[in-house]
Amino acid sequence: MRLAKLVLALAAASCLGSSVNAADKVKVGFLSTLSGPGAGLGVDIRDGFNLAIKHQGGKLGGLPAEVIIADDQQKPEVAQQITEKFLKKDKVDFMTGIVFSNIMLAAGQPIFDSKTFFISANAGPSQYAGDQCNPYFFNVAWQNDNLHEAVGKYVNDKGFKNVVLVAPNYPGGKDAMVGFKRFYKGKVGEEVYTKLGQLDYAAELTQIRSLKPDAVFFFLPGGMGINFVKQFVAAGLSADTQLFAPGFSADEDVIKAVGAPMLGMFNSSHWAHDMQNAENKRFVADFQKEFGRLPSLYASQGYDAALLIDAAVRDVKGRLDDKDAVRKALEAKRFKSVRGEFKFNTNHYPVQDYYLRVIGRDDQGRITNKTMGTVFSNHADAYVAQCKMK
Amino acid sequence: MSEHLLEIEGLETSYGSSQVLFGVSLTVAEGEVATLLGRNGMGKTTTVRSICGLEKAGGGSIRFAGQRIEGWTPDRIGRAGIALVPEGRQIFPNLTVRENLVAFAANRHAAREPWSLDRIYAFFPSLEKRSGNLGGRLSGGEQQMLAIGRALMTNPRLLILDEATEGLAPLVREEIWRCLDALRGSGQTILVIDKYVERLIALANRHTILERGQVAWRGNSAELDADHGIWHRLLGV
Amino acid sequence: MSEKLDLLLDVRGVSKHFGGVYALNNASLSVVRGEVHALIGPNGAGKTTLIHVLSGALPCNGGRVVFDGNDLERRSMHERVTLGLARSYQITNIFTRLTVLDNVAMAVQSRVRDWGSSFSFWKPFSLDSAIIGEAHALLAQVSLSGMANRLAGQLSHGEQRSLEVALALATKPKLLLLDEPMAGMGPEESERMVGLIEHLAQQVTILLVEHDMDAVFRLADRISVLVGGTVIASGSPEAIRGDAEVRRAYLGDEVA
Amino acid sequence: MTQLILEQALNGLQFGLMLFLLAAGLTLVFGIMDMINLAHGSLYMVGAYLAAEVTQASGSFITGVGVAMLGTGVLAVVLEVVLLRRLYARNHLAQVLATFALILIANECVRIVWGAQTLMLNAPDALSGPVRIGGFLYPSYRLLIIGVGALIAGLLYVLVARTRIGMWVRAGASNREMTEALGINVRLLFTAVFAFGAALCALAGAMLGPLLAVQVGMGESILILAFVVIVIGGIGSIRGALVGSLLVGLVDTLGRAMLPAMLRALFSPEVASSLGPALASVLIYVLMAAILFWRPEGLFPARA
Amino acid sequence: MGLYATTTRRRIAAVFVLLGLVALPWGMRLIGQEFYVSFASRVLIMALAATSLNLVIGFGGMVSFGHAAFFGAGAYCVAVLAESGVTSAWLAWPAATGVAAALAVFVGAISLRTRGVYFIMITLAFAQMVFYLVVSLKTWGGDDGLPLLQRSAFGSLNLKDDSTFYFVVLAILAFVLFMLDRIAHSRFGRVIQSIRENEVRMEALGYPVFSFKLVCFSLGGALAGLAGALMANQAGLASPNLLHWMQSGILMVMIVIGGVGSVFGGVVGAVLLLVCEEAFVEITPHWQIGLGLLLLAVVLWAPLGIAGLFGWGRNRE
Repeated sequence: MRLAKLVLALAAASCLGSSVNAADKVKVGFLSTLSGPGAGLGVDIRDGFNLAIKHQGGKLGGLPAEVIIADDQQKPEVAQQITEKFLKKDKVDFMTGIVFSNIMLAAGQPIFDSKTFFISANAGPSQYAGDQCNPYFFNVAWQNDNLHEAVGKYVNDKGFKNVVLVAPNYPGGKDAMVGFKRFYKGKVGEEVYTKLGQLDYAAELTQIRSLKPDAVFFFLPGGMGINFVKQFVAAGLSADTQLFAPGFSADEDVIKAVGAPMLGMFNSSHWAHDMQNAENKRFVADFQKEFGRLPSLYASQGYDAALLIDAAVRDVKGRLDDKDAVRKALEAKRFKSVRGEFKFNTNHYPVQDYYLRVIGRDDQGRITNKTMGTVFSNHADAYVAQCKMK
Repeated sequence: MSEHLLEIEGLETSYGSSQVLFGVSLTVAEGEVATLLGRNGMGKTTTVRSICGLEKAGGGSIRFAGQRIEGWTPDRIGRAGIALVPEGRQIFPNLTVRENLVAFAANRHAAREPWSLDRIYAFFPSLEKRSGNLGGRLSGGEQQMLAIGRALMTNPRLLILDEATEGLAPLVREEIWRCLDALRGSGQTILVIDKYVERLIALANRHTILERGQVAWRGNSAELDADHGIWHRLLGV
Repeated sequence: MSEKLDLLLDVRGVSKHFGGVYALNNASLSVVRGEVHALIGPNGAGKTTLIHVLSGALPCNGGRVVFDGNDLERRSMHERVTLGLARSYQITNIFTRLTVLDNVAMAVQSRVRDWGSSFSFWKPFSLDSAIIGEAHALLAQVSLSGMANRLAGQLSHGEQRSLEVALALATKPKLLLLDEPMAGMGPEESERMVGLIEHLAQQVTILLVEHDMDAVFRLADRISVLVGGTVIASGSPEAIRGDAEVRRAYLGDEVA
Repeated sequence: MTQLILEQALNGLQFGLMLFLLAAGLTLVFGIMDMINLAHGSLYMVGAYLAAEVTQASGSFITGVGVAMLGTGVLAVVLEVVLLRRLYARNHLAQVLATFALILIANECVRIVWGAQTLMLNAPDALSGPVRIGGFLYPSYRLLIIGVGALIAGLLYVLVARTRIGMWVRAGASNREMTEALGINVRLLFTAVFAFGAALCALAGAMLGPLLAVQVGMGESILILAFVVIVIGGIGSIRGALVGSLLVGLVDTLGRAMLPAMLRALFSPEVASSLGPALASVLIYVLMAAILFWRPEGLFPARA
Repeated sequence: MGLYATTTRRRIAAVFVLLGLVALPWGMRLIGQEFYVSFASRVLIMALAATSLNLVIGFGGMVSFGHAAFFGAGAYCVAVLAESGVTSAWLAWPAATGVAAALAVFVGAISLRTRGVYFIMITLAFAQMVFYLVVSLKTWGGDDGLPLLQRSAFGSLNLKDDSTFYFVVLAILAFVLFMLDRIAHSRFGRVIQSIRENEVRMEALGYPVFSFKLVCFSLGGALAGLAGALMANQAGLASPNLLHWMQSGILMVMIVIGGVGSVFGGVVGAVLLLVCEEAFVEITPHWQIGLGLLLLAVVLWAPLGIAGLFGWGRNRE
């Protein structure tokens, strides 16, 4: 076995060569959830990311881009193993792609320890926004609580009095509840916690029916949310109860799967495919042309992540070894986002607007999200004060 | 070419690496009752298990109704017309008496007077009373009757009984003997294994004695009746 | 008649039924220290069931078993062996994939009271020369010395039966339950086994279940007859031979 | 409150009957051939994928279900004849591992054919809404599942308890050799039973597809539940499988619904909210361990 | 020989392999592939876990389908202790071993009442209970697992260094293998192997079979706990996936591929499986088909695993 390992290592070494001259290309380690119930999210981020590189002619900041893609299977320890390989074997310059916060937290420390920049296209754990904020972590999406906060504020403003909250029984789920309740001040009928990965909600729906709430807010990522909405409608609850969700439970991927039952559902987002800026129009049109579907907000974030790297590499003229320069360039954010303007806060999380969307039919008859209005303007997250980074 | 229904020639059978049968030859003619005798562990059960395909014959030939059947699967041999009443009865404990009987009922060889449930119940009246009981709840004697009835319901051309009366109370044993007498009267071909030599001499005509996996003696009832030395030497009685 | 004698095993009214069918029905039996006690009866009379009940492989549904002053109820199989009650099996039950020597050594080692604990994790067994020595001695006793390093599964039937006895013997029992030790043996092998049992009888009390009447009448000091789960007679070989009920129910015409 | 319990009981019944469809085939295979088939869950997955594919292509849910049952049955026959037959005589460890290998292979094949992403299967439009029963609304599709499950359970009961094939199956489970000696081709019978079990699996997959998600690995978690069911019920017993299914369905559903509220009455809200779901999710395993502790061969042991 | 036996030649070969493994970090540094040192640590830890299961299945004959529970228990124990400030390996690792052993005693005491399939299933049930309990406990990170912010400290030894950690793991594995070899030849080892061969006969010889099985089961659980403690350190995380039933399955696969009932079976299986995974995953994302086929082939044609092919383990018949 010793021999086998040596041979393997030598083979690997000869295949890859060594990457001493870092500046002749940009190496990005793209680690995301590409299989299982959460795969839809990772696939959209990947497609958005790749579309941006294509728009840049296969380059990032003028240098040839090499993107190594790997699947974390939504398992923290798999993510760690791949991260280790990216850092120590492939020696990537940037990493991106992680969808879920728990994966991010598992993989984060070694990335920062090796002084590699992580550009998050989705995961925005509160730890990295607050006391564990890090100079090597940038988030182009949001802080996890933000979308829940936006829904909470809207539900509160609209005067709903009795809301049932549904989330999986895991830290992300409990954080979502906290985010919602930060701006919703009315009565919470019940906080229902489901098993993570649960797909049958018969028992929960029965419970909700007996509570007779006027609104239900749920945070159930991926396939969980799809099933919840379908079963919610099938149980006849939609007649008396308004459904609310953060944008990720009501985006194009979910709409495609659920269809008509989602009509009339409210959700929050910081981006929508019908935003009218030029960059977004081009992005949405090309994405549809390339992949034959409407982009989701994950795709938009993947697209922005690539543009951020592109701008930073261009800024430092390829001198990727100068970590301070790269960081300053990233903080400067010299590109135009598809969501319009946003800027980085001191914790490298975005300060941006959040919108309310409703699901309806567009002029072509497709069921899709329509932007209703702005809930928050220039909204920052609740944790930035705990971040000691300057 | 032969009037024998069953014709075994040079049968050899082994369990793993230890050989049990060393060239056993045996014939049973249509309509006769034959016996297989010998002390414990001499190969009687192995012989009938080999006939039924439950043990793989390592050598020799088994002909049944003109066909070579060694190497056939047990179910094919069963359908060809051999029915076994095994040692220890082995009725299905989780089936009722009725189910034990009807589950395997068949008349593949167009018997003139096929066995039916009613006929079995008439033959073994005590079974009718237990019709709905699970097989596992029967007494030893009832189980043996059920096992015989189950075999008869397949309307076999050859009925094999391994230890026909073993472990039964004397009265029950007598009833089994009476049944076998009646079956012989109806022309059923039977190969029977048992320890009660005197009763077998009365029931059957031709006898084969096995000694350590080989045929040690064969002859008719009169010969066996006459030579008590054989009883003592080969049968341990 | 045997009240004043030194009872080693006292079986009092033991019953065992399997779903309504009685295998043992109020069976009583006593074995005196030092004797060879034979248990005979037709197949299916409950002999093996009784052995199972005595050795603890099956729980009984009623009655008591007292062995060497100990009530055996609720004693597990291995506790009974520790008390000095060992058995052989009717269907040979040895470790076919172990060597003959290992088979016996394993049995010798079971006597923790003599060797210290079997919960010894570190010391190689090959250094346990006392155990191995005794195993060799036992093999000599059952005439298997030459086979010590063969796999037990490769022995002939008769040799396996001898090994079976050696295993039971290795536990140094007070009472040895031998379940049909001669089953399936040829005359020569049977003869050898009878010799072995005669030899063992000088060291240990034996309860012998056997079909071979010649052997039974040769070996036994006393005989009990089990029919239909009940002991219908107990006594000297002569008394049993002359017992009318025994003749009717079991021996019948077979023993003329 | 009674209405709440009644509705939850219906949910439990629906879940239990679906489990029964899986457990029935598994317990028969287990009972007759003493074979642990971990790949049973893969057949369920294949059934669900076939149903989703055909339903989408043909637009008819019934066609989808039919083709799924047929296709999975055929696949099962191939699998049984080519591979599983060789494992009957092997020990349980070998069976566990060989069928574990089948799970890996099946998952990757499905991934190659249908991709890694979840496939969506919708209930027929006519059944996508609720119906009113008594005083409350209940999803009509779930009622259909209860109906189908009960129908199959009844059918299986008649098949096993009243027909000759059922007798052969029971006889084969208790004593294969004797069944063969009486002229029954147990090997063929078993292939048929296996295919039948697979078709039931596919039915469960197709019926649950619209409720759950059609995805790679969907078979594994439910497979474990099916095993729990048959172990509780007693391996090889159809009646045991039914009782076990309903027990697991009800305990799981009612546990999830009632336990958090009950705990809240006993403990502080924080303790209750973290303990409740934890306990609810292990309830059925506690049930199984308890049953095995007192009845090490399950509730209705098939073998005497 | 029906019982496990080691020959001198095999011992010499083991020493050579050990020397090679000791040299590995320098070799990797030479070719600039330090990544593989950390990979090798992971392989050796899995080898330790598989070896612990081999003690239970291969030597004790108890087909446990819940071994992941003990593996995970060790990992969580280290992580929970680290959370409360106990980072000394001298404390945390024995504690992990002890907690896993205690859990194994509890699970074993109940499960060993059952036989065959029921034993397989009840061990699985207990593992599932542990899995769901841990996943539901927010204080232990639930589904996210519990991160280990720093590796345990062995006095002044710096385990943060991948090579140092590797050597510690290697030393532990080598010691455990040596221990297992000793156990296999000890009185106890002979008893459990004979119980595997014929449980009823051992009981009839007067051995308290249940106690022996329980001790063997718990010993296996304890070693799995130690492996789990190392795994948490290697990965920097106690993940609930360590407790998942698929993990139990993978460990079984390893020992079957390597060789059930052979001292080196677990090691051979773990190395083969993980190295193949590492190699194949570069070639095709569908490498699990290959793994499945390999496993099928081993089960059908080489029931004693790789060790059996080379005649390392116990012999059949």
